Formats: sequence, structure tokens, C-alpha cells
Amino acid sequence: MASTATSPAPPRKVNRIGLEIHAYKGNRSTLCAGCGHNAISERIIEAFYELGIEPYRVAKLSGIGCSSKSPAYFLGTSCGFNAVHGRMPSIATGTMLANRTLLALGVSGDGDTASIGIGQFVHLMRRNLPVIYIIEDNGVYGLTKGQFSATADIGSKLKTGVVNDLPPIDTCALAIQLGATYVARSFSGDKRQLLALLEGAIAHHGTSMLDVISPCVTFNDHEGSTKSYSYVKDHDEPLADISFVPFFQDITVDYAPGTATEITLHDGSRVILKKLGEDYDPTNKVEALRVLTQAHDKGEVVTGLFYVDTKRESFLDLLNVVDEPLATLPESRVRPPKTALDEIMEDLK
Amino acid sequence: MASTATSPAPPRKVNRIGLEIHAYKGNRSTLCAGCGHNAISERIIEAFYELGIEPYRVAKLSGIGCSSKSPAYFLGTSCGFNAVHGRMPSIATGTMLANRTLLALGVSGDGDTASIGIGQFVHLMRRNLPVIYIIEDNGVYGLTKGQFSATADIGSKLKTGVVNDLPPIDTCALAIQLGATYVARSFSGDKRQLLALLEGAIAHHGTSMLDVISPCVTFNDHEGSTKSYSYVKDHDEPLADISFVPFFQDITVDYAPGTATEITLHDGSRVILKKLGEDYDPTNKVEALRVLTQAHDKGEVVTGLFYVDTKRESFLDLLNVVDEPLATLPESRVRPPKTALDEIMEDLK
Amino acid sequence: MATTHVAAQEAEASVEPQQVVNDLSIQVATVNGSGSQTANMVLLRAIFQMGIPVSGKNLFPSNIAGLPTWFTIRASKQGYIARRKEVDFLVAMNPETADEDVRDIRPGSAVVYDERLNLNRLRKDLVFYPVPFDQLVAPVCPDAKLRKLVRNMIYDGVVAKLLGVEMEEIHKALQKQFRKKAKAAELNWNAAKAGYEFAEKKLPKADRFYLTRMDATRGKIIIDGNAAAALGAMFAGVTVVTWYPITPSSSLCETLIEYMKRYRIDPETKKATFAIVQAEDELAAIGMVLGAGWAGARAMTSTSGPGISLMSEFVGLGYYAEIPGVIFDIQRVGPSTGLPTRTSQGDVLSTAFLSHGDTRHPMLFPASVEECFSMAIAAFDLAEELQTPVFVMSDLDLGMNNWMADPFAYPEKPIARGKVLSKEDLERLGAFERYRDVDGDGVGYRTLPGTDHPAAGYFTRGSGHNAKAIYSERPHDYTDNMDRLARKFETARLRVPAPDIREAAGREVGIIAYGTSHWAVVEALDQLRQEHELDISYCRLRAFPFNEVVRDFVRRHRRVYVVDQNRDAQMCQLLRLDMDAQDVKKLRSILHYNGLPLDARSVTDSIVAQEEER
Amino acid sequence: MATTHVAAQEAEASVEPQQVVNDLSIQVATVNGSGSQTANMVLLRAIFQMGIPVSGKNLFPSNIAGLPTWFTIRASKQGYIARRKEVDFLVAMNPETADEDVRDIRPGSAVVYDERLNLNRLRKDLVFYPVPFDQLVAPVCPDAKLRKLVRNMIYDGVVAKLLGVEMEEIHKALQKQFRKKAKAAELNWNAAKAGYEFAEKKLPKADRFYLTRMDATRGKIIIDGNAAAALGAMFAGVTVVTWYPITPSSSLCETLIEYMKRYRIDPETKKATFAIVQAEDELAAIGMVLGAGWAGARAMTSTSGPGISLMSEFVGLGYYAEIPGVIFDIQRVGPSTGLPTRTSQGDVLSTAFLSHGDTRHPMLFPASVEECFSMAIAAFDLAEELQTPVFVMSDLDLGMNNWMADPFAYPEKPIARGKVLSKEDLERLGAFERYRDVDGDGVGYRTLPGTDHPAAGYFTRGSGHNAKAIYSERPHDYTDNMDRLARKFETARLRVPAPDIREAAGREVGIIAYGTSHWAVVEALDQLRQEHELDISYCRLRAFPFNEVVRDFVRRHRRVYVVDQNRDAQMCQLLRLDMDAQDVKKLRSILHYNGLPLDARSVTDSIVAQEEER
Ligand SMILES: Cc1ncc(C[n+]2csc(CCOP(=O)(O)OP(=O)(O)O)c2C)c(N)n1
Ligand SMILES: Cc1ncc(C[n+]2csc(CCOP(=O)(O)OP(=O)(O)O)c2C)c(N)n1
Ligand code: SF4
Ligand code: SF4
Ligand SMILES: [Mg+2]
Ligand SMILES: [Mg+2]
Repeated sequence: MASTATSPAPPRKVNRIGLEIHAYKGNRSTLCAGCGHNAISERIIEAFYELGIEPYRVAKLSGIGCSSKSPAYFLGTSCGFNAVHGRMPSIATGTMLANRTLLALGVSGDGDTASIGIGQFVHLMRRNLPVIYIIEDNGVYGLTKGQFSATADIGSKLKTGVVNDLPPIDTCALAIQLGATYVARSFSGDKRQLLALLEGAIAHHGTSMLDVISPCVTFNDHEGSTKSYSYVKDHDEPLADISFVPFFQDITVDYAPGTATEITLHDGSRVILKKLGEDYDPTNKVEALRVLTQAHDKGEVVTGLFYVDTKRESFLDLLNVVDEPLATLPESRVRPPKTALDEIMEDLK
Repeated sequence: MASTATSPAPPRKVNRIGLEIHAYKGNRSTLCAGCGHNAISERIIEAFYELGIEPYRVAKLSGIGCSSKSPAYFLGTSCGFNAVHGRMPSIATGTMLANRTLLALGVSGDGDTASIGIGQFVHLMRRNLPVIYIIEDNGVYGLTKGQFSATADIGSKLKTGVVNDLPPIDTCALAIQLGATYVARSFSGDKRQLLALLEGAIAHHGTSMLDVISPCVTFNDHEGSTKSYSYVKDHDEPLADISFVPFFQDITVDYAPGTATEITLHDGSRVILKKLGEDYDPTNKVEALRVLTQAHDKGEVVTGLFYVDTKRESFLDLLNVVDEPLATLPESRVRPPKTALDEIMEDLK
Repeated sequence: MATTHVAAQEAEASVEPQQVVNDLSIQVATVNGSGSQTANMVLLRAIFQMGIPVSGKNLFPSNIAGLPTWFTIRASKQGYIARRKEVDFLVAMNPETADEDVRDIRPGSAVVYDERLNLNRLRKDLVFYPVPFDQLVAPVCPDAKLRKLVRNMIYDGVVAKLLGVEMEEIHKALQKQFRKKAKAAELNWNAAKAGYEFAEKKLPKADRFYLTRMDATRGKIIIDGNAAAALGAMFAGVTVVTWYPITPSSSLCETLIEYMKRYRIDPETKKATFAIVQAEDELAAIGMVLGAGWAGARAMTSTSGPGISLMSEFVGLGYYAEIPGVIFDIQRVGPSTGLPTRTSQGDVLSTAFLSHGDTRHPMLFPASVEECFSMAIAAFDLAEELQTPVFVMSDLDLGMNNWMADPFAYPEKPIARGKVLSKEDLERLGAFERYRDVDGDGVGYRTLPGTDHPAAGYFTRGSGHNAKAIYSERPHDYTDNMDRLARKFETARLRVPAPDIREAAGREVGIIAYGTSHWAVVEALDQLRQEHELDISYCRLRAFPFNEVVRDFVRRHRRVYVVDQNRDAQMCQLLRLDMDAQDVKKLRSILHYNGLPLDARSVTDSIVAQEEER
Repeated sequence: MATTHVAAQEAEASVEPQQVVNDLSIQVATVNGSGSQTANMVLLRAIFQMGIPVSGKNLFPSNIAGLPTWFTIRASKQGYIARRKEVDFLVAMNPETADEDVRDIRPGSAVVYDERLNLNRLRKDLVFYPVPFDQLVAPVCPDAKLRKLVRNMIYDGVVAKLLGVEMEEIHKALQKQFRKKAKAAELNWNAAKAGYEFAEKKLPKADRFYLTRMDATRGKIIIDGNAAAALGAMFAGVTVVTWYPITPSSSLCETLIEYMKRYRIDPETKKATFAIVQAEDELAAIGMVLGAGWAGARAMTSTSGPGISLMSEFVGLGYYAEIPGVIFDIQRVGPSTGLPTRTSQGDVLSTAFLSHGDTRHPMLFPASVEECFSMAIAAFDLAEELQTPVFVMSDLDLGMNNWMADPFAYPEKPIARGKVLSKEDLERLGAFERYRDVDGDGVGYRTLPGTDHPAAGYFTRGSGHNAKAIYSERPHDYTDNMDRLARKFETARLRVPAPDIREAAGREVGIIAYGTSHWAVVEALDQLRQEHELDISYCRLRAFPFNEVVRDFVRRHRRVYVVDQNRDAQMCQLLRLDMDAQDVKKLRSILHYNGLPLDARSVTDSIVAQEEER
């Protein structure tokens, strides 16, 4: 029965660039068991695996918080930068300026973004820098033990009994108003929707802003908060079910034709929206803001792709930088010749 | 002909509290001749004079910029605080926390607010702190000699030839979305509208945000900018003409009845809106955002009172602080008695 | 399970057979989020209630649940409450670190552990007490979900039996901990008892550590430094509090909220005589403090290093525009993505000169929870008397750990609000000049906005003004103003709390320390006297700028060791800048910067080594 | 209009009848926004073109138009280009300050003024030249709106005639100033001529000041420090530039934009080999620099004090996370609402220790426009070689004023990009450890994101990691890392530019200065030698941390004067921290902090006074 011959290993499951899912994983998470952020990390792993993105091309950027720690838990071979609180956008901007061939994936929390970081958030959205900006949104400061952030719902109550009486900031409405070109909201537990939105964001050329409701099981899983798991499960009102069709695959998604809006992204890939109940057009900014404002006033959570604009030029296009990474241009291309200095000196005489 | 008897001085013109307009003036302006900011200072002087506000009750707060210098040029006997760049909102918040009986008048620039200061702006609006927040908006950094601010129009050109290619931030739309309860836009040259809006703001109880287009004659008076004097004169599209009726005066304004929307402010005073062309209801947030978003996309300047909400509680109400200024509560009310310390110590044993 | 005496690896760690009574460290190794804090506090309190001096230090990770954490209880009949490096009694609950935990302790120590971990395989020179936690917990806690929590109370019972902690005191401590939650108290009490009974039956005493009742804690309280500072602020009459959450500072304001809700609500109107605002960030928090201070409130914020950095620009404005405000800096290891849950005295130098331009700021350095209380009060008085931002430099060790202390004394002096002119003053004086140095102390008179007098108003800005607060760019107005500010800082030198000095006979060697280093230093001074016959003078700094007394201390000693819990000898550097030039060479540094609280042995060893090298 | 000799008020100001040739200061008093800058630059250039060493200093208010402003041109045959306190030739165009301007100057000086101001009523000991500007301007400038501007060129003509500036040089300078704007040049030229002709006819020379051609400026350039730094950055190969406008730093990046658009556009694709971004504030500017530096770009920002303060937290992260970046600090008087248009060296101390925690940063101190250029290049190399933020500490005087200089030398050394591992390196090595001190210099090897190798990726955070860049809170990993960072700072000590030393024979007295103080110091050294027979050694600091050479300098002198343009003796304090303890007592301070550039006489007087006091 004992055989010295090794039986051939079963064929490994790989993606289009020949990598196993393992290549997209990171360190073991040190977040709480059940934390929404972990589910998001899993979807990120899947999305990059499915699209077959080389991990070395990705730069993971974050601020500070439980959410901002999570980049250590996916894409372990990508470079990552866990910066300071609320300032991921500027780090992301610098990174993309230095090397436009990178795929910047920014991960932030609602405190990191909507409280201390709202200034940099506003200006990043305005620039439409090519970056995926994920807010892992739980309405609280997880890492500092559960104080309210600026996305906490009015009336929600901390374990300590403190009640929030300020209205939440709607980061999606802001992003749309400010100029982001791919703006969506999802829920960490909605595997299908989140994955599709992530894949769309990866393929989008410009700022993709994903606000992902991501329950903090330790500090915000209580009644009254829309960011708790139970609340979201009950009130989640999917606006549109989106399926992503990567451009390197055949279209295999099944959706009801005739009810679809198809959007072509910069790289040729397309996002298809399935209409749910109403005829939602994600290219209409005014309508997007209406939906969000009304939902906001009603305290409802609407999910889906609210707005997409594939035409607006990205910040890097506006800056007209060369196609190669600025970071590694050779000396000959970044130090003008002696004749240039001579000319300048002559002019100053 | 020569007479030693002094003829009785002509009766001085005074306001309802017996003060002459002079009492509302400040130092001579050191801004450029023709600067829109000077016109705004004049309207501020008029508004406080007309409403008969005691100058000592006013706290003038500002950031840094030509605009932020202007508080030195009105209400000379009021206290003023010219703070640091972009942080007037926090100074204003602290001031009002310390003394809720003050009338806080914050003056900022578009650079001071929309660039470096957007974070504090967002959170001030969200809190609905009782403060008048005036943006003297010229689309440029005046004091540092004319670089673009974040409200500069797309396509506008500096004297140096640099062209702005980022969309302007619409501070009114933001303020509405974030929770400010009195949001308007005007033009420094429109005496009547600006005065009425200012008087409404003074009477309003909550955050009043006035974005006043205020041309910089030195650095931004050129074609292509909506903040230049000529552009505004041509494109100004008054949304609604408002007249303010102070509660201590008889209603004397003439307006066409039947076309008016009347809003009662916290102190009992009312703002009356004259409809112009369309039936504009400033209590409808969704509609306000629609108007602004569409105007924004068209690059149009709409002026008037966009949104007002007289019901939302102010931040000080939410905090439930005593009516007297916290600043000057006597020791007996701020240092608990020895028995309190004893009780606490006992509990810690 | 038997103790095996082996040849000691290190001389001082040699195992002696005598009983060690009321002098030991217990270390409990768990994972955070497992609810062990309650069990640890109950154990600490029970020992305290037995009249034995204790201290407790929590070493926790920068995460919420699942990573290793250690709680160390030191009981010391001599009253030493500094951290001690050596562990005598280990409770090993965390499988992940258990091996290493066991490896690190001294021969002769004892280990209580979950029997499934088989730790006794690791060493022969320790006393091992295996406990079948799962078996014990099931009967006392039918709800399986709660068992993880309740397990911890079992080790309390085991330790109580093994060390001699009285079960009545455990019971009392449990009651105190759970207050009105009778059911939870009951559940935990049963668990503790189960542990106790198991140990009684199955774990014969084999180590040499004992706790027995003494009478050294009567009337004392247990409190952490942040709560003490919060109380200080409340009794200082603080009216405006702004904050942004950050470890290890958050609990200061969170505790303050609790106390203020209880003791600072107007009895008639039921309204608050204070405003506490969670700001959007630290820039806003300090801005609100300055706005409030300018408008006359007693205003404060609390933060840690990253927040201090963000406040730089505004604090400079506060210095130049002369606005009172109190800033608590609960120091931790920098930077943000550093070791936010580890202690440090790393902000001393940068805070002294915080902000661009010629700026410098008074700092107070509490060493104890009493001083957290009293210096909070002093800081508000100083800030208003000097019209400038004042820093209270605490640290994680002081702020977040529990400390034994005498009850705090009710403030004797009335609140000192500095030179503020009222409407009546102005009527008498007719006018005032905001920045005139009328009294020669560098401090001008101010008015508050809202003062009903036409001369009250003035315009506040940075340094661009003359004595009348009128805009000026004249060179002389500027230098006059700067010279007055320098004079004001000399006034600060006289007004800040003086150092605490214990003079040795010889006056040969001195030691200077501040903040939490104090506890290690006093113990080290005893060690040096007892073990090395070195009698050393001690100057405990309580504030910056330094009084003349500090210069005198350095003048009259030959060598002065300065203890810093940072890498760069930050306080030593400040002293170097301020001491007489010829005395600078007397200064030597003792540095400790691994994120753990300082221990006496490190100080002793460093001094002995440097004295020998000399 | 006649000169009246009166008894001199001060000894050294006594009026002598001899001619003074090529050694004078011209001060033009105008209001800002009146367009006098062009006239002033033309006058400066014309004198320069006559081969006479010149310097020009603009004293302007923090406003855009309407407030007083003064431009001072110093011509010095000895080549002194520091500010001189005394004015010899006043052009009084501003009615608001004219009286005071006239009152302040020395007896025997000359005043050109608008005749309507009647300034000759004020003093009898000056030479007065009244000019009917309105009368003269009308015929040369028919467009009334432009007359305010063109008036200024008239005083150029008047001054040219009176002092002997050659009109051809005025013409040449005008051409250069207006470049292609022929019409404007023509208009201004006519105005200058009108002034010249008026003076020729109506203003007989009555003062003793003359300018005559010499040959001391041949081949030299005129440039301001910000433009020079911009050129340095461009030739350093900067690729990412972020900035936020602030006086006096804005022109650095604004000039850089101009140059980069010209010299750094890819000839084939017409695309930019750089990105320049006006950030929303300084926090974003430094964040972008760190993001870009991390990703491998040569990244920089430029700011002034308030910006430096705002960057504190991020700079600390840069230190700990070891990210290159260059920060230009064009220092001004603090705080924001201070005197933003006045010069200062006030950020030295706070920048050295910027950010909470144990942080310290290399700083370079350019003294000249040449050094603005060369140190910009050095800063980029240092930042990448040391993997840390590096500061270039310029000031308003250097950055915004025009300075004469030799043409800049093209960099000899190739760009040094530090220890970066490529894909090929990794293939060879197999793996790498980001924070391992392989070379013993404290600097590890890094990879850039986007490197196509599975071992290239690593996770960057502050101090919470081990040598492999793996998350760690272990005390030893932390101290190891901190010790390596300290080692790296010792490496910086060796790598930064060495001081420039001129040794006096006696080695009794030394002077230490840095930055723009240099020009006053070299002149003061001459004064001290000539007037007081004091021969003093001079050590010009060029960087922090200080090399051993600086310590040696202090060691071998008895008394060392440290010149600081700030109140708090900031560089002297840094030296106090770093010199041998027994040498600290040698250090004395010379302080200058009124917002004006330092002058030689102040230095001389201060040294003489302190030497006498001794
Ligand atoms: C300048 C600064 N202030 C405060 C902190 C403390 N801090 C760390 S994480 C955090 C909040 C994180 O909240 P969020 O972004 O919502 O992330 P979550 O933990 O909820 O995922 C705060 C306030 C810090 N690190 N830096
Ligand atoms: C922290 C900081 N950064 C930069 C500056 C320089 N600064 C002064 S005013 C100003 C812009 C002002 O623009 P805006 O607010 O639009 O006012 P305006 O002058 O146009 O009225 C800037 C950038 C500063 N004072 N502080
Ligand atoms: S505390 Fe909340 S946000 Fe943080 S890891 Fe735990 S569940 Fe997630
Ligand atoms: S520069 Fe512009 S904003 Fe400033 S004072 Fe002049 S006109 Fe007004
Ligand atoms: Mg959160
Ligand atoms: Mg502006």
C-alpha cells in the first residue's frame, strides 16, 4: 500500500496571470472576529485575484484606525503605507504622482475620513486622482474604543450611554458633489455587490469612492445605529445590483436584458447596472444627489453605484505627466544639460 | 454777522439704541481700492447699525487673508480675533462655547475656507453653531498675490497665464448638505440683497453661511473668472430678492403680496422672499441642491437665500449649557463643594 | 509540579529558600478583549484591601482584541510602586506567549497555567501549578458564551489560595467592581470560589511567596492619573473642554464627562455649567480652546504626541496672542504608527519650543495621581495668570495605570483668573492698553469680549501690534513686544511649582528626575544606599521653566544624573540650555526608552556603572 | 536747497566734505502697489552694469497696495552687500512716511522728493532736491491712468543724473526688464530721460555722493534666493513638487514652475517629466511629498514657519518611517498674524526637533544665492542617501531679495539616489530586510512600490516594526530601531556640508554665524579689524547636525560669539547642546530680531561691547 512515488498534485486553481488566490492574501488579521473590515479584506483579495492584477503593481495606503490596519491583511506582497490619521489622501496623491503606473488602493475609516480627514478627502475627490478610496464605515472610532465618528447616525447610542445628536456626513453625496467619478456604497456582508463594485472601481480611471458599511462588532453593534450588523441587514435597500464584466473575460454574468444600463470604463471594461424597482441612471448627478439627500433625511441606507463619469480627465492627465513613473526617470531626463544652465545664467547677467 | 452763540447741532441720526453709524465703523481699510471686501464691510456696518445691535456684543473672528483682515475695518469697538489660516471655525466655536450671549461674526476668504479650511468649515456647518460665516469669495488668494483657490472657476486664467482646471467647490451646496440652517449667496456689489441677507443672518439662530462673491480687483479681475466684477455683473442671476423685516420695526418694505414666502426666524423676525420667475421654496433642501448643482455644472452664479431651517436646534442647545456666559460663572458655580470631593474620594477607597 | 532548585544563572537571581512576604510581582498574561481586566483589578484591590501597598501596570497592544497583553501587580511592604522587571508569580493564560513568558522569568518563580499548555515541560527551576480551567468553568457558568470571561476569575481564586489573599477581600473587591450588577458579581464570585477550592484541594503550596495583611493602605484611594487629572480640571472650575480621542489620553476627557454630568449640572435649571465637545481633530480642539480662552472660559484639551504636533501652529499663536489654555499631553511612544500603547516622556523637548518663531511654553510634570489633580488646578491658574498655553505633561504609565494614593486635598486657594478688566474697572480707568507691561511682570491686562464698555474692545492678532493692540510692523514695536514676552517667561519661572528636593549629606552626586520616573528613582536611591553605600541627593522637577532652585541644586553637586524616559535625553537637554555654563559638564544622562515604565534596577545599575567608569 | 553743515549729532555721522565714491545707500520710499519695483530694479541693474557691487533690499508690508514700502540699494566698492542701517540718498515718494523718512537719515544725506511735499522745511542739514513729478510725467505719458506707474521712472532719471549713473545703462536695464514689451520700455525710457533732463537743468549737484564705473561685477548674475533654489531643485532632478502659497516662500515654487515648463518638458511627447501641485494646505503638501518620496520620486515642498508647524506630525512620520523629502523653509517672523513680510531665523530650534517623540532632522543653511542652488542639490542627495526629510533653511532676506553672484556651477556629481534595490538586485539577493543596518551607517536598503519581484513589497509604518518591517511592539525591536536611527543621525553629521572656516591668527575670539548673517559678519570682521584691531576667527555653519569641525573650532577659541537673527539664540542653543560640556561657557550670543536684515554695525557694536565688558 505504501508507495514511494508522489502522486501528481491536483491542478492548482490560478487566475489569468497564473497566480493562486494565496498570492493575494496578507498576514493574519488582528482585528476582532466578526469585524466587517475583515469581510472587506476578503472581497479585496477576491477582486484582485479575479481581475488578475499583479500584486506588485498595487500600493496600499491607509491612515490610522482598525480599518487602516487592514491593508496588512491582504495583498501581502504589495507595498503598503500605514501613514498618519486622516491623511491617506495626500499620501495616495504623492504616490500616484511619483508613479502613475501603480494602482493605488486607499483604505480609511469613517473617523479617519469624515472627522479628522475630511479636508484631504474633499480635495482628493475634487482632483479625481486615479485611486480607489474605500471607507470602512462603522460610525465609530474602533481603535480608540468606540467614540462617535462624523458618520454616526443621529440618535445612536454608545455602550457608555452617550447619544449622538449631530447628523452624519454622507461621504457619497460629498464625493459626487466634489467631482469623484465613481461613487458607490455597499455593505461588508453583501459579498456579491461589494465584489462587483470593487472590480468596477479597479477598472475605473479616476477617483473611485466606496463607502462600505462595515459593522464594528465590538463597539457599534447595538440598536439605533445604522452601522450595526442587524440594522443593515434589515434596512439595506439595494438601489441597483451591479455585476462587473472584466474586459479580459467573456461576458458570463446573467442579468435581465432590457433593464440594464451599460457603462464603458476607461480601460474598455464595462459595468452593467440592473435596475431595481426604479429607473436609476448613474450618470445623472442631480438625481444621485436627490436619492442620497432624501435617503439621508430619512435615515435610510441606500447601496449601489450612485454615480459614474467616465469622461472627466483624471488629475494625472490634467498634469500632463509622462507615461513612465516619474520616480525612476533616468538622470538624463530629469537633469537638464549644462547648456540649459548656461542659457539661464546668461539671462540673469 | 459774527455770533458767539453756538447754533444747536443738527439732530444726529441714530439707530434704535441711540448710536450713530460712526459707532459701527472701524479703522481705515488697507485693502486695495475697489476691493469687493470693502463693500462687504460697509454692508456689515449698515446691517448692525440698522438692527441696532450693541457693538460690544459682537465678536469678530477671522482666519488669514485680505478678507480676514477686514474685521479691523468695521465695528471698531467690538473685540476681534485674527487667528490662523483656515481655522476661524474652531476659534468661533470656542468663543461661542465660552459666551453664548455673544454674536459671533466670522469672516473668511475662499482660500481660507475652501482650501486649507474646508475641514473646519464642514464640521462647523454640521454643528449648526450660532455664528454668521461670511466667505468673501474672489476665487484667488489675494494676500499671497493671486494664486487659485478651490473656488476658482474651471478655465479661469491667472495674470501669469496659469489656467485652473479643477472644478470649484460650491460652499453653499456643501453647507446645505452638511446641516447649516441659513445658506445664501450674494455679490459684494449688490447692496440691497447683501444687506437683507446679512440682516437675516444676524437674526437667525444657528449657522448662517453667506458666500459673497467679492471681486479681487488686483488679481482676479480678468475674463474667464466668475469672480471678476464684470463677469458677475453680466451673469448674476438673482434667484430671489429678499427683504428683511426686523422684529423691532414696523413692516415697511414694499413687495408684491401673493408671491411671497415668509419665514419666521428664531427671534421672531421674519425673512420674506420675493419670487423671481420661479417658485422657489427655501425650505426644500433637495430643491436647493438641485438648483445649485445645475448652476454649478453650467458655471452659473445664482444668488439669494437657498436654504433656511428655523427648527433645527443649535449646537449650544444640544449641549444644554446654562444661559449665562460660561466664561464668567462665579467660582461657586464651577467648583463643586468639598463634600463632592469627599464623596468621590470615598468611592475610590 | 515540584520545585527544582537549579544553579542560578545570574548571581542576583539565585533562589533562596526563605519565605518572601508582601514583596512580589504577579504577572497575568492574557489576550486583550478576553475580559481579564476585571479579574486583574479585583486581585489588585483585594491585596490593597489587605493593607498591602500595591501597584498595577497594564501592558497592552495597539489593537482591540486577540493580541497579547500583560498585567503586572506589584505588592511591596516597603511601599515601592514602580515597575519591577522581575516576575515572581506568573499566570499564563495566553497560549501564544506562554512559552516565552515562562522562559523569561527568574528561577524559583511560580507559574499558574492552563494545564493543556503543558508548560511544565519548559523548565525545571520553577514551581508549576496547572489548572484545568475548562473543567472548572463549566459548572459555574452554564452559558458557554460567557465562559471565556469567567475563566479569568478562576485564576483569581487560585492565586488567592496560593498567595494567601483573603477571599472576603476578593468578594468585597468584586462587589465594588460590579456595583449594581448583582448577577455578574455572583457569577464571578462562584468562579473565584471554584478556583480557590480547586487550589485548596489540588495545588499544594510549593513556592515561597506569601501575602499577609498589614496596615499600610488605610484611607488610601486607587485611581488612574487620567481620572485624577479630570477631577483636578473639574475642581479647577473648567468650563470648556474639547478633545479628540487618542490613546492614552481619551480616558481623561471620558472620565471628566462622567464627573461633570454628576457634579456640574446647575441644580435649578438642570443645565450644564460646562461644555464638552468632541472636536473633529486636534487642530479644531486647540482652536476651540483658544477661542474659548480668549472669550474668558477656563478651557482645556487633552491629547498625546500626534495631537501635540498638530497643535503646533495654534499653540504658537496662543503664545504670541497671549491666550490662556491648558493642554494635557498624556505622552506615549511616537509617532502615530509607532507604539501608541507604550509609555514615554518623549514630547518634552518639542513641546518646550512648540511652534515656529521664538516660542516657549510652561510645562508641569506630575509624578503621581495627587499631582495630576493638583497640577491640573495649578495649570488653569497659571494659564490665566500668565495668559499663555500651559502644558501638563503626564504619560501613559501615569494616566492609564492604577495608582494608590492619599485622598486628594480640596483646593485651598480660590480660583485665580488673572488680570481681567471688568466693565467697572474700565469705568474707573477710562481706557486700557492690552499689551502694556503695567506691573513689570510682562503680563498685560485684558478684557473679555462682551464687556459692555466702549473701551473694552481690542483686536487680537499675533506679534504684529504695539502695546495698544494696534496693527504695527514697526521694528521697535516688535522687539518691545518680544522682550516683554521674554520677561513674562521669567515671571513663569517664579510662578511654576518648585522642584521637590531631598538633599543627601555629601552633596557629591545628585539625581534629577521628573514625572513617573520618580517611583523608580526613590526605590533606586534606597538600593544605592543599601547596596552601594551611595547617598545621593534628589531633585524632582515639577515644571519648566526651571526655578533658580534647580540651578542651585546643580551648582552645589559635583555630578548630576538626569533621568529621562526617552532616547534623546530631552530633559537633560533642556537643563543643558538653562544651567550655568560651567555646570553643564556636571550633567549625565540615564536613559530608558523601550516603551515600558522605568524600573529602579535600571536606574541603580546605570548610576553604579557611570560612577565606576568615572 | 543748499547744503547746510551742522554739528554732527553722532560722532561717526559727522559730515565730511570729501566726495564719497561708490559707497552709498539709496533708499526709495513709496507705497506698495504703486509699481515702483520696476524703477528700483532698473536702478539697481544700471549700477550693477557699471561694474559696481550692489545689493537691493525690499522692505514691504503685509498687504497688497497702499501701505508704505522701502527699497534700499547699496552700492559698495568693497563689495559689501549686507544691509546698511544708514541712508545716504533718500527718494521720498510716499507722503505718509516722508516726514519720518527725512527725520531718520544722517546729516549730509540727500533727499529727492516731490516738491509738493515741501520736505525741505524739515531739516537744515540735508541736501534737498525737489522734483515736480506731476509736471514732468504729463508730457511723457498721455494716458493719465498710467502716470502713477511712470512717475517712478522719473526718479530713476533724476537719481542717475545726480549720482552719475550712466543713462545707457538705465536704458539697457530697462530693455532687460521689459523684454519684449517694447512700448512699455519706450514709455518708461522717456520718463527716465525726462527726469534726467530736469535734473540736468534744475538740480545742481550739492551732495557728496558719486557713482563711477568700476569692474567688479563682470560675468556676475543677479538673482533672488528663491529663484536660485528653484534652479537647484530643477538641476537636482526634482520630479514631484507640492506647495501651498505663503510669503516669502511662494516665489520659489512659482519660479520653479516657469523653469520647469521651459526645461523639463519631454521633447518627444511634450509631456512633463515632473508634477507640480498646489496643495490644499501644508499638511497635504508634506503628505504628498512623503507619498512621492516613499514611491521613489525626488519630492519637495517649500513653505515658511506656519507651514513648518503644520507639517510637524508628518515630518515625524518621515523621520521614523525613513522617507526622503526636501523641505525649504523660507523663514519669516512668527506667528501667522505676526510680521509675515519680515525676515528672521526663527525656526531653527523648533525645526531641529520638529514633531513629538525622539526626532531630529538635518538642516542646511544657505548664506548666498549660490548656496541656495548648490544646497538644494545637496539636500536631495542627502534626503535620499539618508532616507529622511531634509530642511533647507533660507529666509525672507535671502529668498526674496536680489543678490549679486557668480554664475552657478553645473553639478559635477551625478544624482545620488541612495540605497534602492531594483528588481535585478532582488533577483541576485533573493530577499531583503528593510530596516537591517547592513552597512553600519544606520541606513537600510529600500525598494520602491511597483518593483516587479515578490520579495519587493514591504509594509511601511512608524516605529512599530522590527528589522524586517514586520509589525512589532517588542521593547527590543523598538530600542534597536531607535538606536539605529540615532546611528543614522551620526552618519548625517559626516555627510552634511562642512562649515566654512576662516581662522584668525590669535585664536582668542571666534564668531559663529549662518545663513544671511554671513554678509553682515564678513563686513563686521573688517570693521573689527580696522576700527578695533580685533582679529577674529569665523566659522560659518552650513548644516545641522554639526560636524566635529565645529566642536574643534569652539575648542580652540576662548570666546565664541554666535550670531542669531532671533530672540532666543536658537542656533546658540543647538550649539550649547552639542559642544563639549566644558566649552559651553565659551558661547556668547549676538541677537538681532527686529525683522530687518542684520547689518554689520550691529554685530561690531555687540562684540565690542561684550569684549569690553569681559
Ligand atoms: C492625530 C491623531 N489623533 C488621534 C489618533 C488616535 N486614533 C487612532 S485611530 C482613531 C480613530 C479611528 O477611527 P476610524 O477611522 O473610524 O477607524 P476604525 O477603527 O473605526 O476602523 C483615532 C482617533 C491618532 N492616531 N492620531
Ligand atoms: C498656514 C498658512 N499657510 C499659508 C499662509 C499664507 N496665506 C496668507 S493669506 C492666504 C490666502 C488667502 O486667500 P483667501 O482666504 O482667499 O483671502 P483673500 O486674500 O483672497 O481675501 C495664504 C495662503 C498662512 N498665513 N498660513
Ligand atoms: S474594534 Fe470594531 S472596528 Fe476595530 S477590529 Fe474590533 S470590530 Fe473591527
Ligand atoms: S489683493 Fe485683491 S483681495 Fe486683496 S485687498 Fe487687493 S483687491 Fe482685495
Ligand atoms: Mg470607524
Ligand atoms: Mg480669496
